[in-house]
Amino acid sequence: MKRVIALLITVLLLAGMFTGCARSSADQETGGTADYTIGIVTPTLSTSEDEFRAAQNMAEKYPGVVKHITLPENFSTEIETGLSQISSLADDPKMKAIIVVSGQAGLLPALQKVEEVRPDIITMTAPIWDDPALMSQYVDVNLDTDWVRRGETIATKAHEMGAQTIIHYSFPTHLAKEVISQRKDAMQRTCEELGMKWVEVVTPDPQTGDGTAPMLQFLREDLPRQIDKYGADTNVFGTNCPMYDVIIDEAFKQKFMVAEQCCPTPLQAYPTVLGLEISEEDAWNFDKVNNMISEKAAAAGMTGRLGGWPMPATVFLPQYAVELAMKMIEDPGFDYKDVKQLNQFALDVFGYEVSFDNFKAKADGPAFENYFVMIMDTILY
Amino acid sequence: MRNFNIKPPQIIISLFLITLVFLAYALEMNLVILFNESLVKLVMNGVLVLSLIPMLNVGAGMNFGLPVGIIGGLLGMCLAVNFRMTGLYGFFAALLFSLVICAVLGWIYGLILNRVKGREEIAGTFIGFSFIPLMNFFWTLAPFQNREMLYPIGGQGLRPRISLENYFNNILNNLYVIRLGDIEIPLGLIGFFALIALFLYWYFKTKIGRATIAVGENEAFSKLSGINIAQTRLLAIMISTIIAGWGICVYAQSYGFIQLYDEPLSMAFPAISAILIGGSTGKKAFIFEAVLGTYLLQSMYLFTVPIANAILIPELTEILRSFITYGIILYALLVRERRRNMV
Amino acid sequence: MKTILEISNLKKSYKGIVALNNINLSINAGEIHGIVGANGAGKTTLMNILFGNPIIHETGGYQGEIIYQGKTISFKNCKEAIDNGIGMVHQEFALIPDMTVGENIKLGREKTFAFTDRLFGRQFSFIDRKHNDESARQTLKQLGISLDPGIKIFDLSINLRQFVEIAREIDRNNLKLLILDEPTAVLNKNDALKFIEILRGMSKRDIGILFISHRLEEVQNICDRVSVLRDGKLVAQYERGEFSINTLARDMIGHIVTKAAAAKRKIPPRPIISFKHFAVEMPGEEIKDLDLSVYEGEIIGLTSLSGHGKLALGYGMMGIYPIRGEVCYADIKLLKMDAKENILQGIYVLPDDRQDLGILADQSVENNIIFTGNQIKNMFRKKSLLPFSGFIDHSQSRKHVDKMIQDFDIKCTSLNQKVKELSGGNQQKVCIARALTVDPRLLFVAEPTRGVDISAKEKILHMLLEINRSRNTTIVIASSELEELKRICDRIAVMVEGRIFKILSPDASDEDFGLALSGEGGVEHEKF
Amino acid sequence: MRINQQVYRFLNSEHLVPAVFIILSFFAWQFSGLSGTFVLNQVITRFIRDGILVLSLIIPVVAGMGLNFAITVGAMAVQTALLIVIGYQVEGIPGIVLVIIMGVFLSALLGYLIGRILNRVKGKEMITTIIIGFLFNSIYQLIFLVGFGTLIDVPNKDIILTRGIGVRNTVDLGMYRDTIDKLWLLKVGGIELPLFMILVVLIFAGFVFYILRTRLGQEVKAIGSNTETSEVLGIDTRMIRIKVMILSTVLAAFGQLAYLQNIGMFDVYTAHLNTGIISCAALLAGGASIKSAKIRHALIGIFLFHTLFIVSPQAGQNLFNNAALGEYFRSFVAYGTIALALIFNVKHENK
Repeated sequence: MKRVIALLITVLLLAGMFTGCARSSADQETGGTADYTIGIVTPTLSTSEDEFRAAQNMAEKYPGVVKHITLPENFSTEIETGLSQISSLADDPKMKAIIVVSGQAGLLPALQKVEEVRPDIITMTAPIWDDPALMSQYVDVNLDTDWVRRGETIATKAHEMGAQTIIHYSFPTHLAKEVISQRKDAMQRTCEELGMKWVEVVTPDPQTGDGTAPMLQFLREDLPRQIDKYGADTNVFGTNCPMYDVIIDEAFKQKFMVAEQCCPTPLQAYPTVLGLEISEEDAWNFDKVNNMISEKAAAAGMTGRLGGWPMPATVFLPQYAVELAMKMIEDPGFDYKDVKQLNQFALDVFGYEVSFDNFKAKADGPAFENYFVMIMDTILY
Repeated sequence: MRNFNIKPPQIIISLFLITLVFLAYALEMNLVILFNESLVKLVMNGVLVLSLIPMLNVGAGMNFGLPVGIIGGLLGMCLAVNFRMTGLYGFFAALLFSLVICAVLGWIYGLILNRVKGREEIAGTFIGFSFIPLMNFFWTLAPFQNREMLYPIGGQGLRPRISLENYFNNILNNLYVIRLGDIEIPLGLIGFFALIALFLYWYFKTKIGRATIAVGENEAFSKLSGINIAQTRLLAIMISTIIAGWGICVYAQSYGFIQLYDEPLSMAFPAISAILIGGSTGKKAFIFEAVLGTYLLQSMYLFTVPIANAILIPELTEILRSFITYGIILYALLVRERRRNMV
Repeated sequence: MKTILEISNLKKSYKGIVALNNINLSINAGEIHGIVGANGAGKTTLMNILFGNPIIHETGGYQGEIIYQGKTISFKNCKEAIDNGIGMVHQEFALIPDMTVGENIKLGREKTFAFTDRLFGRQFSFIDRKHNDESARQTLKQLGISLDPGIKIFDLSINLRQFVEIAREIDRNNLKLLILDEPTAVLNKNDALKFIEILRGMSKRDIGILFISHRLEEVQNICDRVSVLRDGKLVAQYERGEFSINTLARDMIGHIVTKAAAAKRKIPPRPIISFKHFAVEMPGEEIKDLDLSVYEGEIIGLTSLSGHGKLALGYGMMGIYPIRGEVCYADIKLLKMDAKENILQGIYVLPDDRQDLGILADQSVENNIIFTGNQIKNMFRKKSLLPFSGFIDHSQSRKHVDKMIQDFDIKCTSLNQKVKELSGGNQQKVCIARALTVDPRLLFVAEPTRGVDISAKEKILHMLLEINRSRNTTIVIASSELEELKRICDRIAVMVEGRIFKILSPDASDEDFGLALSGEGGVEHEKF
Repeated sequence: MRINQQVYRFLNSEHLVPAVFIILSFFAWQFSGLSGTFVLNQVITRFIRDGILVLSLIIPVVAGMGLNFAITVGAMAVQTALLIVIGYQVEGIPGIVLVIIMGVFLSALLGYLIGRILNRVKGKEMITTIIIGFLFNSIYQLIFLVGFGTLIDVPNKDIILTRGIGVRNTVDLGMYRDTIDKLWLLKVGGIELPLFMILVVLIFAGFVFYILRTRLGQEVKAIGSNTETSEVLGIDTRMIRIKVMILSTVLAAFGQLAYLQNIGMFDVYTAHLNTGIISCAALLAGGASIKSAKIRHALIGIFLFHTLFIVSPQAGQNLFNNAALGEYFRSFVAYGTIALALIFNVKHENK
């Protein structure tokens, strides 16, 4: 029996070796129009639809060039698989750029590995949440929304909308992340400068405990309590995307404000909460979705109390990253370290006003020259 | 008749809770609102805790395979939402669908557990773990038509969270609410809970119910007395599964969302620790213990977070909570086995 | 000859029940000392004390003194006993089935590579397998067996396992005292002879041997001295040649003044149930080939030494253990043993293991008494609007239970008291009351008076007689209490090795019973 | 009847699971479109990364205690040691030595504790180890998320969050990365063989092999086969079970150290969470059962299980044209393997 097993392994291995090789050579002939590929890694559909669909969209736009794969569903506990998923992209000899998109930490080792094995591949994050200093050191291009500055802008915007209080919801493992913790500090500072009340609440931790359910359940109970205490002119901010299903839902009931979500997007929470039925052809029509939200907001008397970005940052960044990677590969003269060029590129390709900036780990620290953070113009519903 | 002797976990949790109430009072929190919420939380989680009772009493141990029943309930609700059934009608349709689905799932689950007698707990854990990804396949591929349930962009596969706003959100919570001053008593919700508790009470009074308890207490005796052990166990496991399915329906209507994909996984541990806090030994459980335990545990959850936010290091609360949950389950395992060894 | 073991004034009781009383015993080096006694005579307790079984220590130790090789000893666990050179061959083999013969023989004394021994200490030194196997092979050879030490135990026959177990003890260099618990029980005649030869050889090496057996013939053949235990007391001690099989048998059973509780009667031989080549695979208590007809209306006793199958009959009837053979009940062949079906047919079984199988300890007296009747025969059901609800009609059931409590004098505070709070005797009465509730035609009872005090004992025996006389219920009592059987039975069947050895009248002499229990005195079934 | 028996025997044979894994992996690999070299390289990496963790499961199985899901506790022990050493900025070789010493000490202590607990829950060891893992996880969090920076002062501010309390999510192990992994690196075609690390894993395998063939090992086997009989034979079963847990936990600590240094990045709060389940599944995939495990099961299991793990996401994507499905398939394989092993083993045990 043992011998049979051994034989089986050998035969299968040999067979695989040959067929495997044959397959890759066949691929070469039928490749795409371009003679390179770009790999993009996103979370799974059920974890985060935006990034997944954005990447899928790019894969459809550039068939044969963009290759889209996903991270494990149960990400935090199965990092190992995530790592091998990323490095599997470097297995393709034509691979020229790898883009990793995930609101998670711990993927950096894979990119390091890629840099080590295939230094010719451009590595890009859009974004991952590892330590910024390390990311800047090991990854070619890092893109992200401007966490720290958003601490200021959100507070300012909430103030403009008329908020008296800002409530900040987060939980231990999130607060343990540098940028989130800095954003909170910035928000608190701005808030106090503008004379608003600052309330900080810690929710049950979805990453270490029993998943998101207890956290959301807590929000359900806590939001009415807080609004009861501080009044409806309160802006609520949560650091974790799933929170917004409850936050937006409660916002419609309690009439408080949400100036911006943690990942500002019309596609997060709104469709679920408002029961939007988005037809297939409208799937990428953000203006239409925004209008639908505005209508519902008006119907609920919430006009001007909800805000966001016109296009989801989580859709924009992955797509921008893909375009940027293609530009960098096709046009070696393009200076990706120049912020102005990046802004211009965004305007050229997407038609949105975007302002990129170099990220600084500390307010007075040095800027990282390959770590760019962006902010979009906001809209109000 | 039955003496509920007080055990260490109950004392610890009760003392903890009393301290919390005092703290809440000292911090000028609105105790009435907290009380109102504690009632809702009791029922919201209580049905799931009740669902553990038949399995415990038939000797199949703590149901770490709770996700099996929960998935049945989720499926039932998804069907109801898919056919756009709303209001009470929608909710009861969901209950009906889950009843059928859970009966089938429970039957299969019971057959498996009968095979692994004596190891139900560990087997249940992994049956739950492996059933989840299997169902994830289903959620992603199932041909549901209601676009409110589907991914907003892609149009195929169910969303991780489906809002019940337009269907039967809070349908029980808002049914026959009686207001006594500031105190709100949701009669409909509590009534539903009471009905299920009553059903269990009735079940254990019937002939088959008495046989169930006998099998759990002394399987060999029951066998000598001509009881069909396998069938009795199967029935108890099916009832457990069905009530678990209904439990998630009650939970979801109160919560406002149907939560799919990996969410059911995290429901088993809090439910189990609730019944243990109530004083169950993990070998046998009374309805009273389930209700008491759920109330203690959920009120503790309710109180800790706002209080700790006010006075303690915020992180501490969440960690302490998981510490208590697992600590109590471990305690129950130790005590139960020691008792068995002593007999 | 040197004395290696000196026991003086040894006393041991479990929860007030005396198991050993004032035992004085000495064993010399090179002596084969036989110990005989019926069940419950205290043999096992004596062995447990000598071998340091933790159960002795856990139940409060013992009184008296044991001097072993000149030192007073009191072992807390088996390891201490083994380290001190005491060996034991267990009746139900202490062998690890998943390990090889060699590993089993050498377990705990493996030869290891010397340098790892020095390097990592005893526990962590590497085993020299080849050397061990070779040494085990040699030891087996001493026993006259050539067996590959690489074979796993569960591939061996029972006979060979016994020899492996003995080889393990012989293999020990420090062995001074060997305790043998029914070592020849599983051996066939030839192997038993071979085995006895080995023992003789060992005794020549100055090893003291404590030989516990019920094969009186063997005891007579090989023992230098024999001690007879009865009811925890040492009743007789003989030197070789001083005794016969008959004297031993008489001493084992003792002289009992039998009160003839039941008048002698003639039961017409009309079988209510008959067994043909009936076998029950109950581990440790196997029935191998039972041929027996039970007559309608009689009380028949079933007795044997423990392990010979008397307890298995009831369990077999309820389908707890697999059975083979043919059973004819009330002229109908029972094809498969289904507890529910059998109860409906009028067969009921009260098990010997009351705590584990006989009661629902956490439930009330009432629930215990009515449980089976209610579950199987639908008795005491409330005739309510909902026919399927199956509630209990408590007015009906209470009446019944109250009557039972009165009739049988069950001492409880109320019918709601939990059964676990009752004494053993009253628990047994509850069990019998439950059986009565079902009103069986044929009742199997096992060890009805075990662990029960004297007054309850009398009551229970009366209950059984009463049931038999007034309801004409046929009763099969499996018991090791010969005296009690003699008082109430019409016939007593003695089982040996899973077969009916002899059916005796309750009037038969103690000697006859002693011989029959030991499997001596001819194989012919004596009819009377 | 005879055919039935043969089928039954086949279903219960230790070759069934590996055979299924081989076939599944092979087809998944074909659909994944990954090159053999890549898969092999990845599997070799997994082998040196997870090997010791899987090996740490063998001794408890042999002792009849089932799968030890509490190896996460060993992992946490070494992570604690690592954080302390980094926190107090002990660098270079002394740092590594200190990590090992502290890790071994801590894990031995915790192993002793687990052993004591498991002695009280004979027959329910597996579910208990799962709960123990969760419980220790919350204690671990308590120490590093709350304790560090408040009760415990840490000189190395780089690993502490800017607010001064709690350790960061990720700690870089750059100084340990690519040191021993690259030792004796042999390249055969595109395949990289880090001979030194392979040797290290094999040494640990040898260690387990050695332990099982010492006097202690014989006693472990004996109590695994039959506890009561072993007691009668003079074996102190409770002590042996405690020793088994100590050994397993210490081995797990070494395993986690190998894992972390290979990844080179240390996710403080999540790195240990899945070690138990993945390792157990790998062991079972190699043909072990919860009653019997051999070193070859561990070594074969890592290869088979991780091959499927590596190729199945891509295969799922290519096959169903849906990236999520491969992912679900993968996690189903992990948990399903254990569930099936539990279900089928019980029949086997009651033979």
